[in-house]
Amino acid sequence: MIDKRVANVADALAGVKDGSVVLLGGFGVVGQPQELLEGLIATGARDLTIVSNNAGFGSAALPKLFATGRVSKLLCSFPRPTPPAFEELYRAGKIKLELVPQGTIAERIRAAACGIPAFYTPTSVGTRLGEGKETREFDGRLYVMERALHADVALIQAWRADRWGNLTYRGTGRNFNPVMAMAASLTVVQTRHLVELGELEPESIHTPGIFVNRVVQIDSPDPPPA
Amino acid sequence: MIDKRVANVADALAGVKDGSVVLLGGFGVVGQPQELLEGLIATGARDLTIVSNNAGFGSAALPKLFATGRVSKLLCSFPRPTPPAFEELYRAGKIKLELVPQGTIAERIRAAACGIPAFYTPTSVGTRLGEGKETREFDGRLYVMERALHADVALIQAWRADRWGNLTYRGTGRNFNPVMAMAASLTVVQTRHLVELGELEPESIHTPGIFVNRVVQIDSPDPPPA
Amino acid sequence: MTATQDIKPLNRQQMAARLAQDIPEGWYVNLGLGLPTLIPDYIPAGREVVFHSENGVLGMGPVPAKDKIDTWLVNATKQNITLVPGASLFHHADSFGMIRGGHLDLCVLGAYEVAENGDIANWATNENDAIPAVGGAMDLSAGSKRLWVLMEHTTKEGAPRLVTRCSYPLTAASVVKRVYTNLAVLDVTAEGFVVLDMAPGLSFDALQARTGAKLHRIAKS
Amino acid sequence: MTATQDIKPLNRQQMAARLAQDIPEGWYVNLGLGLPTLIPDYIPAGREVVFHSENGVLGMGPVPAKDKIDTWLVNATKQNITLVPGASLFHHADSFGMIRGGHLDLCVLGAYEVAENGDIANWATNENDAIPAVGGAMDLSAGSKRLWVLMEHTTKEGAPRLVTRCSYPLTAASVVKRVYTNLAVLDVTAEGFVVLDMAPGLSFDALQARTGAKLHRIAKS
Repeated sequence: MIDKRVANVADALAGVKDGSVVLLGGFGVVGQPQELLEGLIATGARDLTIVSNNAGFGSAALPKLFATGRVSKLLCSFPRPTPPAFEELYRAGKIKLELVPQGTIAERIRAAACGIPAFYTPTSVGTRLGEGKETREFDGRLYVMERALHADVALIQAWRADRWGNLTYRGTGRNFNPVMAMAASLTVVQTRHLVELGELEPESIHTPGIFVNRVVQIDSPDPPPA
Repeated sequence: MIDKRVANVADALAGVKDGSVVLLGGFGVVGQPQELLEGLIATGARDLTIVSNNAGFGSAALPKLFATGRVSKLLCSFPRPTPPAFEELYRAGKIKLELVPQGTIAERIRAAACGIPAFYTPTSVGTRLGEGKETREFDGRLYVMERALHADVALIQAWRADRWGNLTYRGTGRNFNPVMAMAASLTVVQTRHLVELGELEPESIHTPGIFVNRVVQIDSPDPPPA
Repeated sequence: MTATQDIKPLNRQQMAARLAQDIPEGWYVNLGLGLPTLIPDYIPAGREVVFHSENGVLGMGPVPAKDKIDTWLVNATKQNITLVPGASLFHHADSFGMIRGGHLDLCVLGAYEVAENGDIANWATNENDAIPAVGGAMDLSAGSKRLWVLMEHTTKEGAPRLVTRCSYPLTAASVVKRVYTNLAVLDVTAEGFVVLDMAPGLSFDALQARTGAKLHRIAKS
Repeated sequence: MTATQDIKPLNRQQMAARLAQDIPEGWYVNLGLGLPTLIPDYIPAGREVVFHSENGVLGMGPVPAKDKIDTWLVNATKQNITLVPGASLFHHADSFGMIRGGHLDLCVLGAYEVAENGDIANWATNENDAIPAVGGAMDLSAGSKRLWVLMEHTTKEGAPRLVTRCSYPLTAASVVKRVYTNLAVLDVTAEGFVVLDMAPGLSFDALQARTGAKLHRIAKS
């Protein structure tokens, strides 16, 4: 029997190694797996690269992870408001920041998931963030080449999941989660609800289980009002 | 009020021009919009390029379109079984065939929809279909560059639709339809069911209405057993 | 500038309302942070315009009542939103595919500066100690079918924001189609800024004096 | 070949069964046209293997009873199928993203020829008058985590299908990991074909005689 359910967060994150590239779902705190983040801290893994749209807006766990000093790099589109823990390390040169346009983050991750090693995009052409990138003209317009962004681990928050790892998301909690879930060697999901196999409509599954390795059910609170 | 519903197939296809590149949804006959195809024939538009996974397997309308002599090119992954109407024209050099791997068709269309002018793929490297294509090595593996495939018209079969053009598909009738719906200047949909705005679950809409221009309701029959 | 006392610059609400009146029914529109978020309040009742949020929403509705908040629904500024009937939800790669693929009829952004060639600078200043942030601004600028900018005509200190060349880092080059300010509405054309409309009491010369690039009068037809 | 009368080549069902026993629980598997479609019948009851169809299905089940057909559900050969509990449906770009991105644990294809360097030829012959068709074969060959081939060891005329270099047009280069034939199971390694298993009554030399490339014995451990 295929059963991707694990008993707790520690089991969900077993084996995460130093130096891992970690995709972190969520847009601000909505869809960001808080308990998995706490669990990542508990693993003690160091020298992490975190890929996350924000630097911890509305989240307690991500700033806490920065404060451990175990993140060596953040790949991010919008690190504001900036948690003091991140800002201090950044000023001290102890954490690197790779600023990437939001849509380019999403597409680079999707490319990795889909076996596309590189693609061209108009985003960032002629700007500071496009500097040093290979450019090429197609049909009279300039584009930059972007590379696929592969990862070791993806931390995902779902609304419903079954034992095969099929997932649905709630509201805008979807955001980066389905894209990131496809692109990591180890995809770990915290879900609010576990349902029986066959309960999710085949036509309405947002993430097919093929992409998912581990599922842990957690009664996490809803995001706070904002 | 936004209302993309049109009264009949003729209105749905009004303005289709000679020389159009037409994306045709469906995999075999499942999800292939038969009545829109008949309507395309009725427009009399000539010199068409048809992009379709198959050459008319299980379909009466597509072979009929070929028989009019108004298709100058078929871009296709699997033109078998081959309708006699196509084969005759092909043997006579009256229709061009661009054979493209199935996944490359899908990705080229998706690229066009998503503002990606070109991407790299491992598919077809070292084969006849990769001959003459630009190749490039990434991380020790060879890839070919593929270009976005833009279109003038997309012919789509949906299961349910609302007046904004939000769509869902039934079963494997989805196939190329959502991808093609995103990539054409004029996206025309035939739907089995029209529903009230708000009836489709926001979380379960397969094609957001932004991609759709016209919707016509047709009591088309289910695909035949196969 | 003797006539200054007679000029009636638009306030923030009036600026949003002025732009809103130019959005036709049926457009799909993304609104940037700040001023542009006021626009939906001024879309005439019954005119259907579909608002996009880059975190995966088409069909954003008004701010929810306090007791009706679904905290799983937020917009690009992470504020709680509602969905209108006909709304759809999708993931980030699909959402930015929509943006990059030119499917949005309009994107309205704020800016520090707009240049007469259509360059926009709205994501970074030249203060190098700030932690940089870009969000979706570059994707929206490079990808939308039309980019309109909604901003004050000058800085608080009176320096022009409409310029010949941007002094701040670019968000995208040659993309702005129109600018709505508290003083005027201007098209960005091959010749540069063309004045379409001016605030009450403002003369062309007075507008030119507040602008860092040459203004053109609209061709009479 | 004096021993020919004692050789018991596997029939089609036995070939499918032999391969099926090597698919462990939990694998995501795509099966090509022809012989590979027999495999699901030989997966032991209770062993969960998830079958993928490139037209957008994970979790294909057995052929439906005549009175239970949903004609909106077809597989890659356009035959009606069923869905098992846990199945999911998706569009073609997502489906081939799965394939190209290496998410399928296994793809089993038929072939005309497999070369000792892992090249596969299964989509076109050298007869130039045939209308060419490729379908998803090149995507599956280039993209799957593992590609196994299931085919007769020789042509009907007795010509070898396991060769030093393919004579037919390639589907993909250096991708085949293992070959299951009616005579043997062979790994494709850096040294070439390594024999893992042979049909009853077949000697290594007799197998070599039916093979167009040098065979290697499996290293004893």
